[in-house]
Amino acid sequence: MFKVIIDASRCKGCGLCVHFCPQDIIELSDELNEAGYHPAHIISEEECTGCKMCVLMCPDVCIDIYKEIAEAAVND
Amino acid sequence: MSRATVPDSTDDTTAVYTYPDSLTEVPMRYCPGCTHGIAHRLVAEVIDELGIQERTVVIATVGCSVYAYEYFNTDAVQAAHGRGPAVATGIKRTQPDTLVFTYQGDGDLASIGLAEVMHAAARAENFTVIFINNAVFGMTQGQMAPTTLMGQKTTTTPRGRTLQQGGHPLNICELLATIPGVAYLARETMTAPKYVLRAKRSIKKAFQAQMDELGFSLVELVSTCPTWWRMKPLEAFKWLEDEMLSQYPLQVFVDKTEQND
Amino acid sequence: MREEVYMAGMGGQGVLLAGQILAQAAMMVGLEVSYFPLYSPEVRGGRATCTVVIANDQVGSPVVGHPAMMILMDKIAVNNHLDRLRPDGLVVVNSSLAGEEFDRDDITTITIPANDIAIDVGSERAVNMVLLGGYVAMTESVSLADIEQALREVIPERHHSFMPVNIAALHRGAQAAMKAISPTR
Amino acid sequence: MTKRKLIGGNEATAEGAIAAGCRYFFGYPITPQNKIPEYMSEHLPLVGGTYVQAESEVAAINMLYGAAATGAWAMTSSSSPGISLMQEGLSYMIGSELPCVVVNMVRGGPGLGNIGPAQSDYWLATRGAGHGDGRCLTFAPYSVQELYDLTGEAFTIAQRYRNPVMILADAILANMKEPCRLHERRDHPTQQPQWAVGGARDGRPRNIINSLYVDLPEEEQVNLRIARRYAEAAQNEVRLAEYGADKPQILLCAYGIAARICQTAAQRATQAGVPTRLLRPISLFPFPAQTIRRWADCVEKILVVELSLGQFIEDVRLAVEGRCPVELMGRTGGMVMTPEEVTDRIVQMGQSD
Repeated sequence: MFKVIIDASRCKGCGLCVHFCPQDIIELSDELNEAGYHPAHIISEEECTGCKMCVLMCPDVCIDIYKEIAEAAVND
Repeated sequence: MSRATVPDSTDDTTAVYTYPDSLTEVPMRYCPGCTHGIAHRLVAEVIDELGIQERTVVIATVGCSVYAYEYFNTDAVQAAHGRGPAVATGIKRTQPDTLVFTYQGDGDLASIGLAEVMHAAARAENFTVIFINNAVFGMTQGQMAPTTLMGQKTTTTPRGRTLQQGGHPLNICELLATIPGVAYLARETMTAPKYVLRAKRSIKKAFQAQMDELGFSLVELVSTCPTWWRMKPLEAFKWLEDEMLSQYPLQVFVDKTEQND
Repeated sequence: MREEVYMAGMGGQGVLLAGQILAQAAMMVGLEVSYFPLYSPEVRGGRATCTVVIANDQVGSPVVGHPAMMILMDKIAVNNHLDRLRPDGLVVVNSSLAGEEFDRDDITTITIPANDIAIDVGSERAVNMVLLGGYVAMTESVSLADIEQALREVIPERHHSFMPVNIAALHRGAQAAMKAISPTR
Repeated sequence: MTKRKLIGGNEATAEGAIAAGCRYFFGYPITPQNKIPEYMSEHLPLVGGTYVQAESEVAAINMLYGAAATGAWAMTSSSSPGISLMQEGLSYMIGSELPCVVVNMVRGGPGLGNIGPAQSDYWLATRGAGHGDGRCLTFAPYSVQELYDLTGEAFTIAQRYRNPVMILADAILANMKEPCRLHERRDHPTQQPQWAVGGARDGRPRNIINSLYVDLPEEEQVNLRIARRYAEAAQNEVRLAEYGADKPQILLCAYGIAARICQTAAQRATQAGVPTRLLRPISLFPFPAQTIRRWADCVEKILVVELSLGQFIEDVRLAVEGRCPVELMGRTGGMVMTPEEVTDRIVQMGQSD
């Protein structure tokens, strides 16, 4: 299981992560953040493969990804 | 939670990706979808991975990236328009073991600062240049740059760049490739994950060339300016790939790190 | 005491070197001195002039409007500069190149056939030393011995084989000057 | 006492810098100061220093900016047209509060001008330093010995006030040779200033050298801080020399090479029956206004002698505040007045009343 943290306060809603996510599990929120952008958020975290495409393409460095250790132990 | 203080791991998680130490927590002021942010992140990751944060100095220049000294979490000097390579020379000549990079746009490097970058390369100055080429002056609101494409509309080429009025676009890497003092020279872009990974490899090699004291290194990053191209970020990516890459083909021009291995 | 001497000639005649040697000698005997060269923009073959001011204490102006002394190496130097010599001033002229006839009768003129003497002592390049020797014979600030000392300092070690010729030229110049002045005064 | 050496003004300037601890020189050739970079290129490597021939004066001053940012003792030298090109970098260094030493061997201008002696960069030196609300601390030597001494001292002054210091001389001083006492070379303090860059090593907070203050009140505070340093310099660094009659009728004001000419003229005018005193500012910014003002109450007239057509005289007039007439004797374009001409002018002034 992967945990994806998108810092909504820094996100400018450019949509690059949405476009490049191969799982199609990121979308822009209807809500506005403090800066007036529609920030990205993850809609189906359990489908995340940890491929980091979103991270690679994010110009505002808003995305962190963690792997849950219990899961990691099972996989190894 | 501030970005830089997000832990790499907790009791029950391990980090797959976290915010680089070599970036400060200051949110970058670039426009949505601008590739400056990706470039900053790549450079910061490289600094982290090479373990050189404590001996690096960034030279911020003039252009949209004028605040680079706020974003990179290293010592910093803000330089006059185009003069980054001269300032870097001054630092490197007094402190050869300090790692120095300039971060320059196409106005700064290819227009007003062409002499400084060419002569730094000719002297084989041992520092690294990150050159952002987005074919337009961003900070001053979208005027023609030396790298503007033929026919490209800007706020000072409202009918498109013509030979008569604006001359030819300038290919910096091709010019620098003729100079023996260059140790690493590559042109990359950031419009897709595969390109981003390539770009990072080149940036790392450029810094590696500097650490090995091989001479001058420069990575040109063909970049977007969604705002002054008047496009959405993804449209800008497509225009870059369709229009810019034929004028500015992606290539590793010089790589003396290979010989070094 | 304030001694002002202006030297002029063609580049390559050793005008500037003569000035420096005089300045060096003055410094070595404990006097204050200022040497100020002026050359025309052409690197070689242009006109060369210099001013040397020697004083007991502060030199003051290195710029001199009407010097009391001059060393003029050729006809052009005479034509260009002799009118600036102070009335009752003294000029040492190279008569080999400038002749013996001059417009002014309110000055003391020491004519020395410097080229002829230089060739005679073994080097045409020693013209400047002949004239400097003539000048030193006419002034009290430094002696010929002081100039010889200064020569050793100013001339690079590798050229010290030329020293005997230069010293001979100095002394011959001084003798010529004494001879030139004695009949008229 | 050390032995005296007959040495040229350019060489003395370069040697004075090296002796004081300067180890980095960045420059671009221009007459009449070429002997300085030549001397540096020969001698700096012998003391572990570095000489870089830049591609332009613009690059040279910015290399100096980089070197100064690391706390290094660095200098450049140039002559008038080159100093014009350096204005940008000087402004950045003032704004970034960096010390450096810049030597200007002034030549005839405007434009390409000529290589004759001039003092027509007085405004450029004392008011200039490019755009913005800053200035160079400026010192004007008048002999080879003073070129040597002041250039050396300029490094200490620059560090003390974290501001560029300009040594203002001219083509005569650059080329003339005089006896000069040289002292032992020493190294500048090896400890880096706290503000210097070079990598935030051993966990110290990172340093930023910067002159960009988008926040207007912050920029004002920076400028006020810089201005306070200038006020402090006005307390501590004013230098002048006086020569001649104790009860003068005429006060001569001149600096640099013009003061040398006036030294002889003052003597001769006094001998000719017009008691004359020469006041020579050595620091041009800060300016010795108080001393000039005191004398203005005691003399009939002041004669300002400068190799320009009325630049230096403005500072004299500001100091005098109308207390007595101030007259100008100026030459320009590489031409020089002779001591005889100055003497005549003084005698004429002394007799006209």
